[in-house]
Formats: sequence, structure tokens, C-alpha cells
Amino acid sequence: MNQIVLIVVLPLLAAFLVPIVARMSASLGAALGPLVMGVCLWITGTVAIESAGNAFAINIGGFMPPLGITFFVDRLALLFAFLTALLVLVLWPFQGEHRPREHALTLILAAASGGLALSGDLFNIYVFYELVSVASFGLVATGRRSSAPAIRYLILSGFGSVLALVGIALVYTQTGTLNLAHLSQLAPTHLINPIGLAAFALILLGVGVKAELFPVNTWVPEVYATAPNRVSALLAGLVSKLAALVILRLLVLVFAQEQALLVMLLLGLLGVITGELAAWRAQDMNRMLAYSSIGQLGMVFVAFSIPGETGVFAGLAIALHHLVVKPALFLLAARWGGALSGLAGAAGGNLPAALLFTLFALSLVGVPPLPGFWAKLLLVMGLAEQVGPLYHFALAGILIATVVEANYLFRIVSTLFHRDSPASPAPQKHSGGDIATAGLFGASLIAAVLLLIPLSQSLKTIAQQTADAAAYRAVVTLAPTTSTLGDTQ
Amino acid sequence: MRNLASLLFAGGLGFLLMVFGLQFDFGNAPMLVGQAIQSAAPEQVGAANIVTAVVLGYRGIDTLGELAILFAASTAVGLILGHRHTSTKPDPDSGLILRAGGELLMPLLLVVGLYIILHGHLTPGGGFQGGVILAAAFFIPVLARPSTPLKHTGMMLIEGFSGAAFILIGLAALYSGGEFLQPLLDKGTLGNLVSAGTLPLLYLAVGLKVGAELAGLLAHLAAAEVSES
Amino acid sequence: MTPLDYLLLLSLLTVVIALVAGHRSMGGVWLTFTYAAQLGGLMLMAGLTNQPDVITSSLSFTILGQSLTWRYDALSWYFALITISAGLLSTMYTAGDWGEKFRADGGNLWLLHVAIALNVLSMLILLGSGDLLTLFIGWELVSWASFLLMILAGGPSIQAAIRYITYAMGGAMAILAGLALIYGHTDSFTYPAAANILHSLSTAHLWAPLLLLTLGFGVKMALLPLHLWQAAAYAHTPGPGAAFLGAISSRMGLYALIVVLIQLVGLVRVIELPVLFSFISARDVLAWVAAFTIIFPTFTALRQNDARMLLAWHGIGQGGYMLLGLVMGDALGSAGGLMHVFNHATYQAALFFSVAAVVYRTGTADLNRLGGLVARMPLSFLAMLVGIIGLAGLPPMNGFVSKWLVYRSLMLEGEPLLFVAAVVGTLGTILSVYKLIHNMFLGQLRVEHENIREAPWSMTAPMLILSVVVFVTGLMPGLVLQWIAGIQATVGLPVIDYSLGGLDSAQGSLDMLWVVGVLFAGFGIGAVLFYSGGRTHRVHQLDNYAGGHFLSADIRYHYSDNFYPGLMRLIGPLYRYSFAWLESAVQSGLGLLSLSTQGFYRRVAPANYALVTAVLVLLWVML
Amino acid sequence: MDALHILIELTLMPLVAFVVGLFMVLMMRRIAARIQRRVGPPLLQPLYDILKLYGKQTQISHGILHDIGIIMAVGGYIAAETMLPVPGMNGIADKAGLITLAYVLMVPSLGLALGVGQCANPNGSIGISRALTAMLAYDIPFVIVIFGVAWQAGSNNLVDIIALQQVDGIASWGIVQTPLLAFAGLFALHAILGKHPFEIYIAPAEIATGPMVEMGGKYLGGLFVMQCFQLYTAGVIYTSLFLGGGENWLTFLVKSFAVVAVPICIAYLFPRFRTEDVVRLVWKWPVMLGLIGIAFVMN
Amino acid sequence: MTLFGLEITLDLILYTGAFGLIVIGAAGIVLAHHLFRVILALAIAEAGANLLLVLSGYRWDAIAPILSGSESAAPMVDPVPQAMVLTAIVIGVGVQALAVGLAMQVKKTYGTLDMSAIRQRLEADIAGTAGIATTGSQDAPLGERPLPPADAVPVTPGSSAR
Repeated sequence: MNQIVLIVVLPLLAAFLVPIVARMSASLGAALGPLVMGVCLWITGTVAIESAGNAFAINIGGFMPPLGITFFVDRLALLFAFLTALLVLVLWPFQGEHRPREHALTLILAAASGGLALSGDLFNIYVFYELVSVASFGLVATGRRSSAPAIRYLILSGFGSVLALVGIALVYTQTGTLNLAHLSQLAPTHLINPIGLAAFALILLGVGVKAELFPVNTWVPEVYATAPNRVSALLAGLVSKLAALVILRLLVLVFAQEQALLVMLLLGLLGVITGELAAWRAQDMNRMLAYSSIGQLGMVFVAFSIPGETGVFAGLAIALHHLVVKPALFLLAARWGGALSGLAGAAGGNLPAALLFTLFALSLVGVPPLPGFWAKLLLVMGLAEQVGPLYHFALAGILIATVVEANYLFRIVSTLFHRDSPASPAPQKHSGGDIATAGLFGASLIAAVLLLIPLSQSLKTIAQQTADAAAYRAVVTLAPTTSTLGDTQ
Repeated sequence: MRNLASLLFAGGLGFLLMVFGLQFDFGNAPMLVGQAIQSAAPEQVGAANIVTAVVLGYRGIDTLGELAILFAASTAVGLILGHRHTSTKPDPDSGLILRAGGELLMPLLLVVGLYIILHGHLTPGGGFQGGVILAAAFFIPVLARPSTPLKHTGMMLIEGFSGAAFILIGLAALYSGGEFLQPLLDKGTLGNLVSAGTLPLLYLAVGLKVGAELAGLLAHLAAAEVSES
Repeated sequence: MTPLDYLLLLSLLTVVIALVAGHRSMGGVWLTFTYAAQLGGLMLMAGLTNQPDVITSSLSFTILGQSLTWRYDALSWYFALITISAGLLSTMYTAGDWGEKFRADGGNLWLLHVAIALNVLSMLILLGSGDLLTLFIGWELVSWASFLLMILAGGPSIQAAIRYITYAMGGAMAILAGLALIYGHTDSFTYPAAANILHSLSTAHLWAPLLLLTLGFGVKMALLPLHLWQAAAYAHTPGPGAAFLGAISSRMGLYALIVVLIQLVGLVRVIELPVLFSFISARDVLAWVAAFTIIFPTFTALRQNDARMLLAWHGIGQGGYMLLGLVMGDALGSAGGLMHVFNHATYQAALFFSVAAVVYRTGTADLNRLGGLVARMPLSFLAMLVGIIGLAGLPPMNGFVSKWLVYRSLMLEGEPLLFVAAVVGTLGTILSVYKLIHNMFLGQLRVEHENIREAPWSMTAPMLILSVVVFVTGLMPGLVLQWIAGIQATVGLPVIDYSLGGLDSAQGSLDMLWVVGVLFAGFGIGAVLFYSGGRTHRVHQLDNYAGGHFLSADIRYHYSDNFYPGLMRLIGPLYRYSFAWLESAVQSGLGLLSLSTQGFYRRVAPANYALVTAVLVLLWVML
Repeated sequence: MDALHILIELTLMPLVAFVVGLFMVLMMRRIAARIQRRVGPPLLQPLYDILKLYGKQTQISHGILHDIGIIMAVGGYIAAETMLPVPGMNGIADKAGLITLAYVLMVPSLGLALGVGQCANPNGSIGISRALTAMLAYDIPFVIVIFGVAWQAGSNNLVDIIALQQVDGIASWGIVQTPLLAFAGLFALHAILGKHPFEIYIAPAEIATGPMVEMGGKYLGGLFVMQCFQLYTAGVIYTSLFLGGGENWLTFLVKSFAVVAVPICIAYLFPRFRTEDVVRLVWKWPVMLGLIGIAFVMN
Repeated sequence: MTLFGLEITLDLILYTGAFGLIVIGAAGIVLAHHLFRVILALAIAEAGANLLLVLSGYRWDAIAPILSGSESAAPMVDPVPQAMVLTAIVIGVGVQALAVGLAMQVKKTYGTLDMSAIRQRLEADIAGTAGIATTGSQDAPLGERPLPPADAVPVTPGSSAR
């Protein structure tokens, strides 16, 4: 079971060695990354089967938890570890010129993402988060014109890191520990107070940069507009979800207070509204998808702000749905990146792509029986069960945003199928790989429809496990000397 | 006006944080984990420098992450700034003193760096500090002869293998039945150079890695500047 | 397997056949048979109209803790009957020459077949919804299926379809919000639970879900002021598609409203429910919305210059009668409203078929480019004549009966203003349909239409069938009223006391058998009188009084443009663009917001926002 | 009531209507003549006119629909007469009621409109356009009045309405009970008859008599017949609604002729209104009075 | 020691230092126009955060956490924050190096390091690649007006036949 740590370590090892191997044998270098990701996939699978859904913890270095760093492995962590490996593999830069450095960065991204999914230590999360950041800056900057967006992204992210670090410092000063289970134990007495809330707000703003949280997401449109589409797909599909996952963990375990939920709700709602509104007028596909991604992530945050298992369930459903849909859309946008008006009749040249786009658009809007509908329904049900005008206000906001979303998405869909377009240069055809990959995502979407009932049940189990802070504490055995807080405070 | 507002907000942030900061009982931190580590470190890790014990033992995976960050940054810079263009321009004459000084300083810096690295588990210092000195050692010849590039292949090998070594040591622990990065080998006597098990080896890997990465970074930046000017 | 399963499977089979064979030349014929089979499947359930009973489908799921079930009752059966019939006749119409020409002109016939089949299927699913969640799912399916049908023509239909889907999504989201509010109270989507909670909610709390649901379903019904999408969307759909949509599509909104207003909330409660801070009740609001829905679109139709647009606008207006009758809540009114659904479907489809036949032959539906076609296309003319008499609600067609029931109900309930509004709508309709038939079929035959022929049988047959239905159900409204009575018994409305010819009532009865009989006897006497006069001789149409001028074929001697100038001068400014302004104001507002949010994401120093937010949150934490 | 009886009623009622209508036409022309200081036509002149037109040699047809239009116009009125109770005969009034009557009365207009449309003469079409607009105008006060009366009587069966008004003499007449409605009704009646100042749809000098432009021979004859029915119908409806109907044939005829005489006497004093002015005028005063009248009735 | 009625304590000074650095950094990030200054400001802010982190482990009268022999009785400061700061500093170095590299690339691409100029060039660049107008252009309004103006172009009867 402790081989799960390999999904972090092996990609790192491979990343360190890729440049050397590539120097020796180009083909071996090119194969190393996918190979390692495949191994990670296999490891995650075996661990998932072995653990049979029971959560367990690994103490890195063999040190008892609050002293050393713990990897906490439950269904959610395994799910995201699996998805990380899978998505990285699927979106692997097979095409184009072989650049070992790019492979190395992708592997690092994968390793760090796995780390984020598994880590049970506040500062360790920060480290992996920074690792994700640096790797993604590098990957973003591989675009031809993306150095300026990358540096702007970096500055914003850096500022966010400072805030998060201050938040971590506050937490540590207050409690003297960094282990999430330990913090969770201490939280009722030490962190359910203004200081805890302030720390949460700072960490939220810091980690929120990656998660496309409302005021710190200004990097999103320009980065997605200029970065290579596979990178955009990874960032929007995977990295943002992992950041949201971190926030979820912190929220459930450490900062479970009403005001924290309120802050999330408000920022999430603003994200939904601003994202969808901005997307409404977007004039090129990439930026439209970027804005739409902001909106979707906002919805995830709104969902997480619903206390208890309901919110986790809804949020995970939306996040997973977006994780499937958005990368595929970015792949389709690879050759449709120009002005939206230039896409008139693009379906004629490439019908599968247009049909896939339509499928994803339908699911994003939430048309039954596609998965997007059920995810949205969960959110709506969750919000409706809450009392308090703010939740109902959020409900209204999300529904209105959906209308806006439907409008702009189907404006594009109809443009794609617009038959009698003026003689405009036909958009480029998609590369076969892009279409195949997008088709894979589409197939999984359809499969999700067919397997809706078992899927929803297992997701519900995941949500139950995730939302149960007591179970988390029970799994992580703390060293006896530190299990109670001394009276130094 | 907007500047003023921004300033006000920046100040406000400071003030508010200050208010939170002053609520703490300064100097009497709870130190839950710290205390436990202090008492447990000698027999668990065997490093005299408890900070080192934390950096490489208790929080070893953090350190791995940080190495990866350095590697990622270096890789990314390499990726962005592209392959080095060999400058066609003749070397600007950097002068005898600089050249000679560089050649003299380099081995000295290497020695100092390695010393600091190898004593990291005993005294203040360690892989990072030593690694930076190593980086300076690697980089000094470049300063002296801007057109002579850093030995790229060598750098790359150091970079890759030192990082891999760190991981492999960790994996060795994993496959010898423990956890990843679990201390191996004999702890030795507290305070001796050869003590604390695999810790010095890890620190050596860290030091080499940091040195190679920083040097590589500097070299990349310098090369880009050269090609630009 | 219950009969409902058979029906749904047959419908699914139709979709499959359309997918597989929709592009074949024989595909339309096969599809016609499968629709007929569906009709047969529906007839297996005909027992529903006699007693308040339900037939449940064996299809059901439990998902996310909610159970999804489907069942049919008399109400579903009635709407399903209209749906399948509309599908049947539209497909029959498409199956022959029309489809060939459509394909030859570059249309996607396969997609048209698929879209109609999907529409029928999704509507049957919606009509079978056994709880609020399936209602919503069915609702969405119907919305998107009709979107497919609307958009497949390309060209101007795209704009209209996008506008439709925006409105429809707005409506769907309002419904979802309403359902969410109900769910928030009950944690369940089942009808009994919803009915329970809606009964026990206080006035203030009932308003929100009621308003949201009505708004949402009202979008599909194109109730004012949410009606702007419908006319263009329907009119630009290819011929039989437009007929199908015009016949039944927007009535799904009525079905859902019946479920919510009558079955769940209860009309008694709606009548009692006061509008806050006023003396009018929710029923009054609905009735007035219905009345305005009658008036404004009808007079908008009056000024259309495209036959399909004109009909589509009337479709909106006629929806108002249905709602108006229904919310009156008495036996007569609700019967009238429900019966109008059937009647409207029949004559509207006939009218669209007729117009499509004209378009098929002449290539245009522009009312200023047609005329005199009665001599060339007499059967189409006949169908249109029957249709417009039905649409205008004049005896002896079926439209008269349903409107009569609504009028009577308004009189009995003492609603003079609503009554006047309903009559104004009818009068406007008369003006408008006369313009329609006059500009297309009467007056001067244009030179370029000199050689056209009647539409082929595959096209005239459906419209003549419908014309017969329009007439027969006008003559014997009891045929339809028996279904209506079954519905009324099922949903809990007072049941109408009908007879074959209409109804018997102490306060004024109606016997269409007599009225129609007398009318035709009158026509007979008139004919006898007329033909007893001197022999007539037929003259050329150009042999006409022209103030001493001699007419030749190149002279356009037909009055068609700006047909009611006096009226337009008077009432034109009253309603022109008023709602379009509303819509474009919303749109501009949205655009402005969108632009500013984009500006937000474009700032030079994005860290500013992080800083400000951090400060604000910390300040809030501290206070 | 056996079938034979009702068959006789249904035959007699239109016949009576036609005869009475002929005399009403005569009265109209006589009154017009008197106002214009002429002698006026002899007693049977209306009948002669119709016979002459039916017997003419040149009968120009513009197609089958042209014929059908006239047939519908005459036939519709014939049917309508059977729904108007006269003393001793109720016809099918109890099976149709006021609303049905009002809508059956639109059938002749529609028939005429179809026939005129078929003639392909813009003057005719313009005339129809104006006539339909006028119909839109006057039918609104008309249905308001119908509503008020039906509400007052609690029924829309003309038989019931008449019976209720005959309960205690003049005091129970509609014109006494609901004077505002009665006045609005009279106004609407005037417009329905299409006499001055509401005859823009004919406008001989402008659109060459509008709908009648292509009518000659028995077509025009049909229209003459229609005019007889129209006058009769207007008079009898008003009588039935407001003047207590006919206690016997004498009072019935007196009342009906009186009702028709009123608009005719006024008519020739006014010039013509433009279409929109017709609408404006009719939607203003009679509608207002009618609504106020309903307000009184419903209290 | 008091100043303006405020007691000046060690923690006040230290915290002022830490938060002061953060404030300076934040203000620099927000206000500076030159990209390189922004990067410097980021470094300053990170330094502030690191200082704060170190402070969290401070104990009065404690020694550095290094065991030098047998006397382990003296209280030591918390080693964990020190380790964390070590990590954080290195992370900061990596990020800053990358930032400088990116800045050089930006300078190469756009020829400027002025933040607002970069922003403008970037916008124009994205728009240019996509082939759309930069800013201020309006989408065509959605949908047609439903009512065609009746009296817009009076078509005289007969004109269309000719």
C-alpha cells in the first residue's frame, strides 16, 4: 500500500532523468514519460483494489504523523491520483517536436498533482502547490507568445503564495503543528475563531489562484488564449481541480466554520457570474473557454460552500464533469482558435469535431440526461436545502449564468453548422490525435450516462468519506506525545 | 488616486495582519511538533543539527519537492530561453585579474561548498547553502569568459543524477521494507561526521543538485543576455 | 410491459428508423406507418379517458436518491394524441414530393425526419412524467428537440433558434429554481409530496415557486412578455416542421401548467392567492397575461408580410385562449381551454400545410408576391379556408366551439374586460386571416404563377384530412368534449355536461348540429336563390373596373401591401416594438456587464484584486 | 315541439325577415328622400329592384368563389334569422344564444369578403379592408352590450332575455333598466348598419363603391337581399335586447321599425369619417358608456 | 519603551518588520510599472512572509536547535519553521529565477518591460492572432427584431410585378 508514494516519486525521478536519457536515446527519452505515467496508473489501480475503499495513511520516512509528513489515501485521493495519471497520459505531448524539457515539466506537473491529491500536511501541500505552479509556468511559456501572460500569471501566483504562506504562518503560530489530522483535532479550540478564519481567507486566496477563484483568476483568459492547448487543457482540467480539492480538504478538516463557507460562497458566486458574463462576449474560442472555465470552477466553489456531504458530492460531480469536458473542448479549440465568426461552416470540414463540440456544449449547459445535468441538479438540490437568502441568491445567480452559458455556447454551435456561410477561409482541420483524444473524452461522457447510477453511488460514497472529518482523524494515528495540546497557550 | 488607494489597501493589509499577529503570545509558541521533534530527533534521525533532521528526515519529501522546483525552474528557463547561441562575437577582454582570480577561486569555492554540505547534519549549513557556493564555483568561469559556455552535458548529468540519487536513496528505504525516505544505515554517534545514516548522502545529493541547478539557471540567463546584446 | 411501455418503445423505434432510413426515399413512408403504430399504441390506452386512472410505465430509476417514474392519465393521453397525430401528418406530408424537393433544394431530409421523431418521443416522455424531476427532464428534452427542428434549416432560422434556446433555457432554469424551492421544503420531487407542501405553504412562500414555474412554462407557451422568440422560430422551420411545432410544441407548456396549477397547487388556491399589496389574485394575473397574450401577438400577426410568420404569431395568440379558459377554472372555461388545444392543433397544422404547399409551388410565402392562387390550387385553398374559419373562431368550424366555451365561461364568471379582450383577439384574427387568404389565394393571379398546379396528393391529403377533422369536430364537438370531460375528472376540475352537438345549459346552450345545419340550409337557400337568377358568364380576371383604364397582364392590380392602413395608423404606435425594446434592453445591459467583466479580467495589475479582497475579508473577519 | 313545427318555423322566420326587411329598406329610402326634399320610391320598389337585378342579361362572374361569396352572404343571414325569436316563433334561438348569433352574423361578412376578394379589384379589396376595420371597431361595443345584457338576464339565451323583459311592462325593458348599455347599443347599431358617417368602406367617389365595384346583376341583387336582412336583424336584435321584444306582432314591428329609423334619421346629417376616425370614435364613446353600464349592471 | 503611548516590544518590532516587508512588497507588486521592480517586490514580499514564518517558532531565551553535546536542557527554538523557511526560500529562488527568465523573454518579444505596455501589446497580440478587433467592438445584437417596420419602404402595388 505504501507504494502509492511512487506516483509522486517516480514521475519526479523520470523528470530528473529525462534530459539525460533523451541525450542517450531520443526514442527512449520520448517513451520514458508515458511509460512512467502508465506505471503510475497501474500503481494507483492496484492500491485502489488493495485498499478496497478504506482510507489509510502513509508516514513518509516512517515518522509518526505530526512529526513527519503523512500521505492520506482515501477514495478521493485515489480518484484524483488516478485521474491525474490518466489525464497527463491522455494529454501527453506525443505530437510535435520532441522536447525533453517539456516532458520533464509535464512529469513534474503530474508528480506535484499526485502530491497535492495525497498530501496530508499543510506545508507539504504548499510545496507541491508551488511545484505545480512552477511547472505550469514553464509549460505555459512554451507557447509562442505566452511569455507575457506567463509572467503576469507568475506574479499573481507569487503574490498568492505570499498570502498563503502568511496564512500558514498564522496557523502554525496558533497551533504549532502542520498535520491536517492534528490540525483538525485542534481546530475546534484553536482555529474556529477569527484567526483561523483569516488564515483560511489568506490560504484560500493563495491556493485559489490555481483554482481560478474569483478575484485571483485574472490570469485565466490570457494564459489559456496563448498557451498551447494541451497545456490549457491540463491546467483547466486537472490543476484547477486539484487546487479546489486542496481547498475542500482544508475546509472540511480544518476551517469548518460558517463564515469560511460564506466567503467561499460569495467568491464562487462572483466567479460564476463574472466568468459566464465575460464569456458571453468573448470573440475567440480559447478565451471563451477560459471564461467558461472560471464560471464552472465558481460553481464548484459554490457547491463546496454547502456544508456537509451534499456540498462535497455536488462539487465533486461538477468538478469531475468539468474535468472531462473542458480538456476536450480545449483540444477542439486547438484548430478553431481564431475569431468565432471565422468558424462559420466549420462543421462541414470536420463533422466529428463539430458533433463532439455540440455534445460537450450540451453537457456543459446541463441538458438531461448528460452528466452535466445531474451535476447541476445536485448543486441545485444542495443549495435549495439550505436556508438563508444567500444560498438562494446563489441558486438564482447560477441558474441565470446557465442561461447566458447556453446562449453563447449555442451561438458557436450554430456558427459551426452554419451552412451557407460567405466564402471564408475554412478553418484548419484538426489533427487526428486531437480528435481521437476529444472523442475519448466524449465517449467517457456517454459512458457516464449509461453508468449513471453506479457512478453516482460511488461518487456519493467518495463524498461521504471526504466529508467525514472524524474518520480522517481516526485513520491518521498521531504520535502520543503530541495528541493533546499543552497548556502553553 | 488609484495609486493612493492601492497604497491604502497595502497598508491596510499590513495593519490587519499586524492586529492578528499581535494577538499571539509571542515567544511562547505552542511548538507541539517542535518539542516532539526535539526530543525524538536524536534517536530517530541522529543528526546534531535538528533543522537538518527536519529538512531531510521529518520533512524530506518537502525537500524533494523543493529540489524539483529548482529543477523545474531551471528546465523552464532553459525551455523558454531556448538553446544557447554560440556568440560569434569575440570575447570582451575580461582582464587578467578576473580570469586568474576565477581560476583560482573555483577550486577553493568547490572545497568550501563541499565542506558545508558534508557538515550540514552537524552544524548550521547544509546542502542548500553549500549548493549555492558550488553554483558560484561553477559560474565563476563563465563570468570570466562569457563566451565559453558552461559544460552543459556535465551540468546536466550532475543535475539529473544527484536528483535521482536523492530519490533512489528514498526508494531504497521503501524497498527495504520501510517507508519512502526512511533513514537507513547506522545512526552513528551524534555529532560525528559519519553519523545520521543516509542523511549526509542525501545532503550531498541536495547540494550537488542545488549547485548544478543554480549554475544552470545563471548560465541560461547569462547566455540569453549575451545573445540579446 | 404496460401499454405505455409499448407506446414509448414504438416511439423509440420511430426514432431509430428515422436515424437508419431517414435519408431513403421510402423512409418517410415507413415512418408514417410507425407513427400510425404509435397512434395504435395510444389507442390501447383509450380507456384512460373514461375513468380517472393512470397507466404506469415499468420504466423507472432511482438516481441520486430520487425515483424517476413515468405514467399516463387522461390528460397525457389527450396531449399525446395530438402530438402523435401531428407527427403522423407532418411525416406523411414530408414523405412525398415535398421531401424530395426539400432534399433537392439542399435541405437535410434525414435530419428533419429525425428531429420530428425525436420531438414526438421527447414529448411523449414529458407527457408521461410521474414526478417533478421527470417533468423537468422531459421538459429539457422537448426544448432541445425542438431546437434541433428549428435550427436544421440554417440561414435565418439560426438566429431565431438561438433566441429560442436562450428563452427556453431561461424558462428551464426558472423551472429548476421553482423545483428547487419545492425540493427545499420537501426533500422530494414526487407529485404528492409537492402537492402537500404547496397546499401548506403560506401565501408569501407559495408565490416564489408558483411564479417561477409559471414563468418557466410560460416561456414555452410564449406568454407575454416572453413571446418574442416563438414566431420567427416556428416560421423559419421547414414546412411540415413548422406545422408540427405550431400544432403542439408550445402546448407542452400548457400541459405542464395544468400539472402545476391545477394538479399540484389547485386552482382554488390560485384563485384565492392574493398578489401582495393589492386586491387582485394570482388567477387575475394569469388571466390578464393570457388576455394580453391574445391581443398583442394577434395584432402583431396582422402586420406580418410573410404567411408563415403571420400564422406563427397567431399561434402565440391562440395560446392565450387556452390559458384564459383554463384559469377560469369552471367546467366551461377549462373545457374550452383544453378543447382549444385540439382545435388549434388541427387548423394550425392545416394552415401551415397549405402555406407550405404554396411555398412548394411558388417558392415564396411573401404575402406581397402571391395572389389569385385559388384558381390553380383549389384544394389548398379549401384547406386554408377551413383553417382560417377555425382560427378566427367562426361557426361552423371547431375553433368556434372552444372559443364559445371560453366566452361563456367569462360571461358566467363576470369578467367583462377579459371577455372584451378575448373578443378583440378574435376580431383581430378575422382581419388578419382575411389578409392571409386574400393575399395568397384571392385577387389577381400573377403572371409567373400562371402555370402552376395543385400540390401533389401527398401534401393535399394531410391538409384535407385535417380540414375534415376541423369541420367534423365543429359539427360534433361532443367527440372531443368526451375526452375533455375525462381530463376534467382526472385533474380535479368541474366536469362539463356535454352533448354531441355542444352542451346543454339552463343559461344558454349550444347545439352545433342545429347551428351548422341551419347555416348550411341557409347556404342552400342562398344557392337556390342565386342560381335561379340569370345565367352568368365568366370573364378574364383583367376584365375589371379600372376607372376606364385597360388592364394588361403586366399591371399588378392586386391590393396586398399595408392591408389595414387606417387601423395601423391608429394602433401601430401603441404596441410596435414595445417588447422588442424590453428584450434589447436586457441584451444591452448584459452586453455592458459582460464588457465590464472582461475589463475586470484585463487589468494591468491583477494582484490588486487579491489585495483588495484580502483586506476586505480580513476586515470582515475582524469586525 | 315536433319536427314539423320547427321546420315550419325555420322556413317562416327568414321569409318574414325578408318581407319586413324590404319594408325597412323602403322606409330608409323614404326617410332619406324626405330629408333631401324628394318624394321617394313607391311601395314595392325594393322588391322590383331585386327582381330586376336577378333578371339582368349581363351577369359577370369572376369565378366560382365570386358566386359562393354571395351565397354565403345571403345564406348566413338566412341562418341568422332563425336564431332571432319573433312573437310566436323561437326557431333555434334556445340552441344558439347571443354569442353564437353574433358570430353567425360575421359569416355573411366573411362570405362577401371572399367574393369581393376573388374579383381581383383593388377597390373592392380596399373596401373590404375598411369594412373589416370598421367591424373591429363596432363589434367591441356590441359585445360589451351583449355581455351586459346577458349578465343582467343571467342567460345568453335570447328567449330568456325577452321573457325577462316582458315581466312587468316597460319598467322591465332593458332600455329602462340599463339605459347606458342601451345607448351604447344604439351607437353600435348605427355603425353596424354602415350608414353615414360610417360608410367609408363604400366611398363611391374614392374607391368606386368599394366591395360593390365588381358586383352587377344578381350579385348586386344578392347584396340587396342581404341589406334587407341586415336592417331587419339589426332592428330585431336591438328590440330583443332592450325593448322587451315583441309582445305581439304589432308591437314587435313598431319597435323594430323605430329602432331602424333612429340611425337612418341621424345618418344623413353627418359627413363621412375616415377609417381610423371611425375606430377612434366607436372605441371611445360607446365602449366607455358600455363599460360604465356594465359596472352598474354588475353591482 | 513606549512611543506615542504604544509600548514598543520586541514582538511589535519584529512583526512590524515582517508585515512591513509584506506591505512594501504588496505595494510594489500593485504599483510598480516596471516588470523588474515587480519581480523585486515579489521577492521582498516573500522575504516578509519567510520572516513571519521564522517568527512563529521563536521562543524567549532559547538557543539554536543544534545539539552540541549532552546538555539538551536549554530550550531550543522550534526547528520546524526554520526548515520550512529554508524550503520556502529555495522555492522563492526558483520562482524568481523563472520570473527573470520570463522577463527577459518578454523584453525580447515586446521590447518593453512596462507593465501596462505589456498588457496592451499582449491584448493586441491575442486579438491579432485570433483575427478579431481588439476592444470596444460590439457583437452584432442577437436575433432579429421580430416586427419588421410596416412603413419602412412603401411598396407600391404593381411595382413588384414589373
